[in-house]
Formats: sequence, structure tokens, C-alpha cells
Amino acid sequence: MANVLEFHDVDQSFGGIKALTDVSFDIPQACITGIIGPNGAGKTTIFNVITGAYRPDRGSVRLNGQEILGLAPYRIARAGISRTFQNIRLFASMTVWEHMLLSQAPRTPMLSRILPSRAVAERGERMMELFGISAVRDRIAVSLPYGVQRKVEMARAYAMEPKLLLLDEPVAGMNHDEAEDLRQTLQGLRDKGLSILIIEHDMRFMMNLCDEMHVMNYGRKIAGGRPAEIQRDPAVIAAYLGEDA
Amino acid sequence: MLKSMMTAAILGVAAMTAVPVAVQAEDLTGKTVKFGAIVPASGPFAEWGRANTVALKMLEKQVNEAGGINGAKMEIVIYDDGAKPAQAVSMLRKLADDDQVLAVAGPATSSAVEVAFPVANQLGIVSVSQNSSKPGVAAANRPWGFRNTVDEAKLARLVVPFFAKTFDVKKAAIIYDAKDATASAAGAKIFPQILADNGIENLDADTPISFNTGDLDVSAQVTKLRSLQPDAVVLSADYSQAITVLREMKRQGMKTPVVGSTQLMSSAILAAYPELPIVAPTTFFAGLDVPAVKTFTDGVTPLMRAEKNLPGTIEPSLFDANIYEIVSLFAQAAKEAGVTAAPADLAADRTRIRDYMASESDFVGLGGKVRFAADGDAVKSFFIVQAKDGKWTSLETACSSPEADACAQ
Amino acid sequence: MMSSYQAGLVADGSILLLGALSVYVILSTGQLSLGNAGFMAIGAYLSSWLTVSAGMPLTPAIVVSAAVSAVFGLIIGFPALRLKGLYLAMATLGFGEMVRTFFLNFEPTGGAGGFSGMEHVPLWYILGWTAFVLACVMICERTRWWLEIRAVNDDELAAGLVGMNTTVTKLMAFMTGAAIAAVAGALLAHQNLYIEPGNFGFDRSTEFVLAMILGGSSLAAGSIVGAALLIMLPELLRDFVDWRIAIFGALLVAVLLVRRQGILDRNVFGLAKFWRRAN
Amino acid sequence: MGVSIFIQQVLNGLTLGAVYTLIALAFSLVMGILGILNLAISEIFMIGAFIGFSLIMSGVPVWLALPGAMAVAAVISMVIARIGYEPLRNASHITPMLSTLGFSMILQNFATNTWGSDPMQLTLEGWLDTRFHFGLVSLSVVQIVVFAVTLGLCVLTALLIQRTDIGRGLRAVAENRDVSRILGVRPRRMILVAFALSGLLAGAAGVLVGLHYSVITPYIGVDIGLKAIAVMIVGGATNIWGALLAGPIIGILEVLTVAYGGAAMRDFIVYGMMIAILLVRPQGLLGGSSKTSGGRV
Amino acid sequence: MILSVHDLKVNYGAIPGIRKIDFDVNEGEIVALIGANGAGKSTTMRAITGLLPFQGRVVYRGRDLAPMHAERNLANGLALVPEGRGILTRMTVEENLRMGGYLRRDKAQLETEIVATYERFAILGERRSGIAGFLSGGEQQILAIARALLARPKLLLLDEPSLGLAPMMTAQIFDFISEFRKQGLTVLLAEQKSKHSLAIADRAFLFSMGEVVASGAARDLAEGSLIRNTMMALV
Repeated sequence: MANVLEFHDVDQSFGGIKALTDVSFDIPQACITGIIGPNGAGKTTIFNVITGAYRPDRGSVRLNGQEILGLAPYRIARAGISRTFQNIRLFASMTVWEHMLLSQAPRTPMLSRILPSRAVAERGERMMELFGISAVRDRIAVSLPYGVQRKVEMARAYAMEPKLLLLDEPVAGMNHDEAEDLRQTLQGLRDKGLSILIIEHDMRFMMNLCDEMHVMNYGRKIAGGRPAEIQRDPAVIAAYLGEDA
Repeated sequence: MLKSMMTAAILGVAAMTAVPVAVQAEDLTGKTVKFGAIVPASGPFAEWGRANTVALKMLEKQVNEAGGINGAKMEIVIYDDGAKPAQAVSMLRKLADDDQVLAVAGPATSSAVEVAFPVANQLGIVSVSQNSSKPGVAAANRPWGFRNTVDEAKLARLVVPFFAKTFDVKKAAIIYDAKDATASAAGAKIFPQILADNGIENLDADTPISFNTGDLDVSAQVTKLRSLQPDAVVLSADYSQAITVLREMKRQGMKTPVVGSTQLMSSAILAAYPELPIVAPTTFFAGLDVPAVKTFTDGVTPLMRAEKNLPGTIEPSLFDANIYEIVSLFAQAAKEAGVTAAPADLAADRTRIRDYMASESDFVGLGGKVRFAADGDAVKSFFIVQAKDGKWTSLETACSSPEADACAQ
Repeated sequence: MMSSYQAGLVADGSILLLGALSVYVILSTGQLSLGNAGFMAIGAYLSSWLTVSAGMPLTPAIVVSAAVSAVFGLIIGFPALRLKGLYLAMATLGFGEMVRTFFLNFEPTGGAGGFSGMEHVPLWYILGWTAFVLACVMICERTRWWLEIRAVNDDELAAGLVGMNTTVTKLMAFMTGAAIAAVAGALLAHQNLYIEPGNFGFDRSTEFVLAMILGGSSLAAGSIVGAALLIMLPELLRDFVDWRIAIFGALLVAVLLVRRQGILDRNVFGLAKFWRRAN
Repeated sequence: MGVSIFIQQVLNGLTLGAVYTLIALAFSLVMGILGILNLAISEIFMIGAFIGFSLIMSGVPVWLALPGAMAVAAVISMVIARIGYEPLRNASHITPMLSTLGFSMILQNFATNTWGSDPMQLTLEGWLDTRFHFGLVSLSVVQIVVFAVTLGLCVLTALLIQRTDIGRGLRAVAENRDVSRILGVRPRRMILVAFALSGLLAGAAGVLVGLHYSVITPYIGVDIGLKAIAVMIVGGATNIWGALLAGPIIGILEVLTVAYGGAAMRDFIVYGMMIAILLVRPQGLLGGSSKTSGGRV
Repeated sequence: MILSVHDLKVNYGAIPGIRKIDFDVNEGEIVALIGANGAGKSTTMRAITGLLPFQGRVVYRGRDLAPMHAERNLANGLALVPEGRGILTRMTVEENLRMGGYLRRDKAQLETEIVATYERFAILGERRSGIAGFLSGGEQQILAIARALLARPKLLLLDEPSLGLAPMMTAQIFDFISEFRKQGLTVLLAEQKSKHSLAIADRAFLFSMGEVVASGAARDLAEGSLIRNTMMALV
């Protein structure tokens, strides 16, 4: 199985404080890979390195074999990596529908961005159906309930036709039913060939969702493997309950 | 000569306000003859505009009490332009179109005039500025634009030699307001030329000393002036700016006499540096000892001082006299050129007033005979005055036109 | 039939509308420019010089001036990328004042004495340009490209991560705004037939911003309302004579307090609906 | 003689710079804490000048006229805060800026109608009219008053900001509104305090300008206000000492440009310097990075 | 009972909402709120303190608290050490401590207490005139707690005090917290990592997805496998 992303030997520090120390993992094609770990373990830092917001001190990040480290964030996005944020970042002035249109724009030529396009509109409709937000299409996205905003953000990220989708705590603020719906949606996307990297604290959700998991603590990767293995890994349990370094 | 002119002036004003002489005109009883005025009653020159308004209201009353214009009531529609060019144009259009006035007095500032005169030409209506003295503005806007002022260039040409002789000036330095179009034209071009023509050394010819309208601090400029040790200072600025300079000169103890343009004319200048001889040309000042002026001043001063929005110590200015003359002239033109005041004749009436203004009329203003030269500027006598003991004193009388007898009666 | 007074107000309003639009385009990317009078001055002086001294017909002169002004927009916009919010506003304010000072001292265009000699343009010509620019902006508003502009305003970082080159977007907005302001300047010059540096001061820049914010900064149609209001209100308040400017100021504050988003917003026009389907 | 002229020009620049400093401080108190540009400060300064002028002309001694005018200016500033700023606190930073512009119009119109548009002049008498001469260089008592009052007010402001509970409260609100609230600071009250302080300083600047230049009009605020914004930027919008440094720098720069380079270039150089600072060092000369400077407002 | 929370609901902008939270705190207790990130602990804490609008009832010392009155609540003895510590990073350590006593009238007494604070937390004494933003995470956490104590709270809310801290430091912080009980202070503690919290708490409430899913004596919870199973989804 080919890897869509290879994240190798990355060190990242901020003013002397090490946020990531020698972190490596691979994301296989058409897989859901999870990153877990206590707050402040460095999970979001990994996202920020992948999307080009941070420049690590060392290491390499390859997308389908191409080095993407050092590219401008918008180039990395165009290369096929899209993400959601832990604290949702939607465009404050836009309706849900406008989010769907916008996220498809940057990778198309200028002229087609000005002219209406049937393909774009259809894809927008599909995205909204997929994440169950068609009913609120004309509402300003940031005025919607928290859980719905999460879905809009995911729909926006997915509308970009990414090769790799990064989700940062997507079920925070959702109830169990919503979370279950989301799990099925994401697994459906995986089955269609999408690769997903997900950060989430809700272990039950992750156990059911992920194909593979990596565990972070204090900026280091402390474990990696199948969910069932992780679940019983003493080091992981210790980290989670705060028992030990 | 002065005396005879003054006598004529009284007679003239008396004739135009008191005894209506209908020469060839029909009786207009029951009709209204409307004139317009554009004054800067808000903004940085609000006092001018507000004082202008008082003078015009007085004139309106005087004319109507004396029987109006061939029996018709005279009405002056007054608008405020805030000294803003765009508003001046708007008001000119409004006067011409909506109010259907026969002629317009104003606008005041040169910036507004520059923009309004082309519109006056477009609309075919006389527009006569009461303040603008920026060189060449009316000349560029024939045939409808007029100014009841004298171009600064013409005045300076006569004032400087007189001043130089009086104060024995061999070398002078110029300071001017670079942001004010009139002051900078005079300060940067006209005065240097005139100094040269009169054999006076211009000490800051290479690095002209200037400041900007609104500057509070001109200490650096005055220090520089002082360091040049001139016999005299040429101050080309509007009076409100000039005061700042004079105050700074006082602060720095500079005692050189100052000469300037008509822009200096204001009672406010008198308080700025009373010890200093300040010389300027003007066609009018409140203390002028001429009966016509006295009548005007005595009439208008209490009215102005009664206005809530004007200071209790205000005196009529040159511009009040100018705008009073302008509308007086309109009234005389309407009488003598035989306007019909009928809506259908509007264009013809306006042309009559213009032609009357352009012709050699016998109009006598407050300071003497007033005529308009081919370039649209007034030909009238003027006074070279000096600030002394808190009032203006006339040193010399001259005529703005080089032609002999131009100002004679 | 419009009286020439009303026609004059319409012309003034059109020019103000163009000025407001020039700020609007830039502000749509979240950048506040307090120096658009500077671009306006460039357009006014250059186009006047081209028509008067170089004998060029007006329309190409306007196009050339707009292009040159756009280059200045680029020159200003590029370093301005480093600045945000009020700091950017103040840098543009400084630029505007520098342009004004430049023309004050630039003798070939008359310096403080101003520049004249232009041919008068008819009202329809001004309206034509205004309608053209307004239509362009309003059509663009309904494209996905405009969504990108709004996205940069809403959240620049997220916009980048959706794949947008925010640098290019912001620069283009600056250039477009500069070009529109130059058109406004050129029309002003050929409407008034006389220009002087004092016409292009800080108060002019704030007037643009005012018209745009008052009308509603979320859509171009707002600027129409704002410009109309700014032109009409002082005329309507003439009865208050000495206090009209104070009353104008008080009304301004009142409108901002009651409708901080401006008189119009997207909801008013139902523009939030955008285009629903491609066909 | 060249040297004494130079010294005289530097003194001229320092006087001008002192005025800039006070107004720039007034701007930066509001800018640093609330992040808005209060355009009405220019006009509050102008009103302060007129109040001070009127008081002095009606025989009130200077040491009483100064605080009197400052108090009136502070009250006006607080009214603006309550009516024009607070309801718009959550709007974008442009909206409150424009509402302060509305207040500028009101204040300017009020001044024109109250005091007239013609310059108002003051004749100083007695000790205030004294000058000291050192060779060709001269220094007036009023200039010394201007320096002393400016320095005094800067030090007082700095002490207030640095050493008192109110000052710490202001800085806390400036840095983090929520944190300041859980520490018991009432942001609404701090906003009022910031505006009041800003009004006090602008009012003081007005009185000093009136005293020193002794000619004022309702339109003196506009240009000097823009310059003060430049001074604030050059010094660092959030640092008191920045304004104290940048005021004299710009003042002297202006004066020397006029003296040795020609007046025409003056504004070009001042605004050029502001832009250069914005591009090279947006935090201003003394701004420092957000963490290194304890002296932030 | 010093604090009781009934049917607390927060639904506000882009923060994870809470649906229905009920719990109570007795005088002199240390109560821990345990749960994963996003479970609603912080939202609960901020709502109680008066930083967020909420629905439901929060009764503190017999009085209903109105939403959004943080300043008044502090005056009544309810202090929060927020998640991320809420240090005023541009001020010095000493200034931060002074801010703790902002509402106090007895300034002289405050000065002595600040001196006492320096003695108790030596690191703060050493860095008293240093900029607080330059302190390490653990030092900042100590500063934040010390600052909150200077407001003389009756109920101290601590949101994730161990966040981003090394294990040694975490242990030290929890030691400090356990000392508070001796001074008669009531503490409400939100933590992701259960071990330290349960070790010092009397009772604990387990949060998940905006609701309280379990509660009990801290010792029982620590010894049982409920928390581990919930957190690791081992049910």
C-alpha cells in the first residue's frame, strides 16, 4: 500500500521549547489515520507543519513522494492537502453555499472563477448533501450551531478535492448521534479512496473510526499501531491518565 | 484729486441707493428682481460669509425702501458654500437654474472661483467674486466671470516701489503660504519679479521661505528670515495665516517693516504686532475717512455686531464692501439696462447685465468709480495703507489701471 | 428634466461613488485605505496633463491614468502587505499626504496654483464611466473570484489554507482600487476644469470611506446609497444654516450607531442567495 | 552665527515637538488600549486651546486655566467614549473611527459658531511675556512652560500607567479583556479612563499651543492632528516614551528641513519617515516586541 | 454547599457547547471535573465565572449568579485561573501579582501578602521584576495561581493547571493545590489527566460530550477502572 504522506524525523521548536522531537509516521493511501494524546502533546503542531504554517528545524514531509516542506501554505493546499481547525475558522461573511463555491475556486483558472460553472455548483450541492447541511445552505455559516459549523468546515475542506484531509477535533461539541453519522461519512469517503488524518480526544469515536493510530505525549510519538493495540498499550494509558512521563 | 473722487463717491452711492432713475426701462412694479450670492458662511472663512450676508441683507432693505428696481422688489438669494469649490459650483447652478437669478455675487475664494467661473460661462450668468485676487482667474474665464477685486500683480507693482521708498528698502526677504494658491502665486512669482524690477535685492531668491496654510509653527521660517537680516519682509499670505507669521516675528523680536498683498487686509492683523509697520494695498478699509464709506460702515457695523455668530467687535471688511458694491452694481445694471424680470427673458436679462458690466458704466462704489477691464477684473482706485495704532491709515491713493484717468470721475 | 443644479449634484455624486468604490474594492480584502485621494490626484493630474498638454483624447487619457495609478497601487500595496488594520490605514494616509505635497511642489502641473485648461465633459460621460465601473464591480461581486476577496477579509490564514494566494488577491484589490480612484480623479478634473492639490487632501479620502461605510461596506450597492446621502444631506440641511455641519456630524454618528453595518447589507438585497445553480 | 541659528532652530523644533508629543500621547492612549484611531482628538485639542484662551483672556491665571481646559477636554472625550465608541466596540475598527469623525465635525462647527472662524489672538503680559537671550539665541518663558508642562505630564502619565492600579488595569484591558475581567477590572470603566486621560493630554496641548503661538482658529486641529498620528507611529503607538522621543525628533526634523532644505519638502519628509518606520519597524522606535517591553500602555 | 450548578447550558459562537451540566461543590472540598478535551469542562468553568452567557442556574453561596458578571463574582470570592493561565505577559511578575489584588482595598496588607508570596514561591521572588511573558510554563502557572490567591477567593476555579507542563512541574503544582485545603479554600479543578487530580480531590465528575456521565468520591474513581475505561473507550 502506497503512502500518501511521509512525515519523517521532524523537530520543531519555539524559542527553545521543543514542540516536536523526532516525530515520524506515514499515512497510507485510503486509510483513516488518527493522532491522539493529551492536550499540549504536539498534535496540532503536526498539522501546522504539514500545512506549511510552521517551518520545522529538521525533517521532511512528502506528499506522494514530493517534498512539500518550505512551500507556501496555499501551494500545499493546492497540492492536495486540506484541513479543518480545532477552533473552527469559517469565513464570517459567507453563507454555507458560498463556502462550497469558494473552496473549489483556487485550483481553477481565472476565467472559470468568474463564469458560473455547472460542475462547481453540482459538486457544491453534493458536498452539502454528504455532510447533511443542505437545509442551511443560505444561512451565514458562523451563525449556525457549533456542531453544524464543524460539518460546514469539513465540507469546505473536502470540496477542495484533497488527496489528504486533515481533521482537527471534528467531533468536539457533537452529540453521540452526530458523531456516529460523521464516522460513517468519513469511512464512506475512505472507501472511495480518500486519505484522512484526524486528531480527536474522544477515544470511543477514534477506536471505531481509525485504521491506524499514533499516540503523542510531550512532543514525542510514544506508540503507533492498530486501535485495539493502542487501547491496551500501558504507555498510552499512563499518558492519558497522567500517571507517568 | 482724492477729495474730488470722494465727493463723486458719495454722490454715486447716493444716486444708486436713493434716487432711482429709470432711463429707458419699463415699470416693473409687482415683479421681483432676483440676484444670487455665494458666501463662505461655514468652514474656515465663516466670518467672511456671515458678515457678507449682513451687508447684503442691509443692501436689500436699502434698495427696496428706496423704491426697488424700477418698481420691482429686489431679492438676494444667499447660499453658503463653506469655501468648498464643489459646493460653490452647486450653489451657482442652483441659483441659476432653480432660483432663476439674474446675476450672482461670489463665490469668494479663488479655489471656488476657479471652478465656478467655467460653470458661469456654461450657464451664461454673471458671476462676480468678492474676494478672489489670484492672478489671472477672471481673464481665463471670459465673458461671464468678473471680480470686484484687483489682481494682486497689479497692486504689488504699485505698492512695492512706494514701500521701498518710504522705508528705504535695499534688500528684502519674501515669506509666503505655499498651500494658498493666491499667496503662493504672488510670493513665488510676482513679488520676486517686482523686487528685481525695483532693484531690491531678494535675499531668499535661491531657497524661498514658505509655510503651509494651517501651520501653527513658523518659528523655523522666521528664524531663517531673521538670519537673512533684510530691510523689509514681503509677507504673501492670507491674513489669518499672516497673523501667525507676525506673531512669530514679534516673539523673535524682528522689527523689520512688512509689506504684503490685499490678502493682509483685516482688522485682525492690527492686533497681531501693533508696533510693526505693516503696509498693504486695499480698495476699502473700515476706518477710511470718506463719507460713502462712513455711511456704509456706520450702517452695517451695528447690524454685524448684533449677529449672534459674529464677534462683538467686528468691523466691515474689504470683502463686505466688495460684495455690497457688486450687488449694488447689479441693481444699477438692472435699472439702466432695462431688465424685464420676465421668466421668458431670463437669458436676455442676464446678457444685459453682463454687457452693462463690461461697458463703461458710471457706477460709483464705496471708494470711488468702479469699472471692469477687459480681463474681468475691477478697475478702481485703491489705497496703500499702513497699520498704525490699532487702525489702518491711508498713506497713498492710486489707481489699479495704469491708464491715466481710469479711476477719475 | 433635470436642472443643471441637480445634474451637478449627480455628477458630484457619481465621482464620490467612484471614490467610495475604490475604497470598497480594497476594503473587501480587509485593507483600509485612507490615502485614495492620492490615487485620485494621480488620475486627475495625469489625465489633465495628457489631454491639455499632450493633446490626447479624454477616454484613452483616463485609461492611461488608471493604468499608471494601478502601478502606484502595486508599489504601495506591496510593502503594505506587511501591515494590518490601522497601521496599514496610517501608511496609506501618509502616502496620500505625500502625493498631495508632491503636487503642491510640482511646478509642471502648476504647483499650488493649480492646473486648468481641460475640456468640459458632459454628464452622460461621467455617468457612463460610473455605470461601467459600478457594473464591473457588481458583476465581479457575484463571481467566485469575489468570494476569494471576501475570504481574505474574513480570515486570511484560512483563505491561504483553502488554497488561495492571498498576496495576489490583496495586490489586485489595491491596484483595482487605485485605478478606480484615478478614474474618479480624471472625471473630477474634467468636470471642474480646474484642479489644485488642496482638492486631494485627507478629508477627501475620509469622505470616500465615509460614503462606503455609511452605505454599507459589504456590497457595492451600499456605496450608491452612501454617496447619494453624503451629497444630498448637506443640501437638505441648508435650513439649519450655521449648525448644518454639526447636525450632519450628529446624523452621521446616529446612522453608525443604528446601523453599524451600513444602511445596506447583503441581507437587504437578498444577495446572500448568490447564484444557486449554474444553469 | 550659523551655530546660534542652528541652536535656535533646535529650540524651535523642541517646542513644536513638545506639542506633538502631547497630542501623540493622547492618540496612543486610545490606540494602544482600544485599537482605534480617535480622530476627534485633533478637535478636542482645538477646543482645549479655545477654552484655555478664553479663561486666560477673562483673567484666570495660567496655572488655573490649564487644568480647567484639560478638565473640559476630558469631559468631551468621555462623552465621545460613551456615545461614539462604546456602542460600536464590537464593530470593525473603521466604524468607531468614523463616528469620532462625526464628533470632529460637531466640535469644529461648535467652535466656529462660538468663537468665530477668524484667528483669536492673545496678548501675554507680565512674566509670561519675558524672553531670555543667550547671544543670538533666545528662549521665552512660555517655551520653558511648554517644556516643563509637557515633561511633567509625560512623567505623570507614565507614573499613572506604570505604577498605579488604574494604570495596570488599563494595561490589562489592553492586553486581554477576558483576563482583566476575571481579575476584577471593569473594561467599560477603563475605556472611559483611557478617553479621559487622552482628553486631558490633548486639552493640555491645546492650552500650551494657545499660550505659545498665541493665535488660534477652529481649524488648527486638522493638520497638527495628522502630524501627531505620524509622531505616534514613529515613536511606537503603544509606548509612552516613544512619543516623548518621536515628538522632538519630528519637531526638530521639520524645523531643520524648513531651515536648511526648503519648507516645501517638509510634509513629504515627515510622512515619508512615518511610512519608512511602518515598513521597517512597525512597532515604532521604542515599541519593542510584544514581550520585551514592560512599558507598554 | 458553596456552589451548585443545575441544568447548565451554553451555546455561544464557535466554542464547544454544553448541553446539561449538574454538579455541586461543598465548602472546603476539592472537586475535580475530569474529561477529554472538548468535553465541556472549560466552557462550564468560564460560564460560572461570568465570562460566557449561559442558561440554567448557578447558585453560589446561596445566591443565583447572573451571566457575564466576572468582576462582581470575583468581588464575591469566586476566582478563576483560566486555561492557558491568563498571565499578563507584557507586565512584570510583580505587576501580575498586584493585579491579583486589584479589587482589594487593604493595599498595605496586600503588599505584605505579596512579600509572603515571594517567600512561598521562591521562583517568583527571584523573577519579581522580570517580564511575566518570559517565565516558563510552570512558573507562569504558579504565578497565575499565586495571583488568584491574592484576590482572597472563597472558591478557586483551576482550569487545566497541568496543561503543557512537564511531569515534575505538574506534581509540584498539584502539591500546592492540595495545600489549599488546609487553608480552608474550596477548589474546583478541571483536568484532562485524571491521576493527579483524583489524588488530591474529594469528589470528581466525569465529563463527556458536554454532559456529566459519572460522578463519585475521588478515591473510588481513582481505584476503579471507570475513568480509564471511559477515556480509553474500553467499555
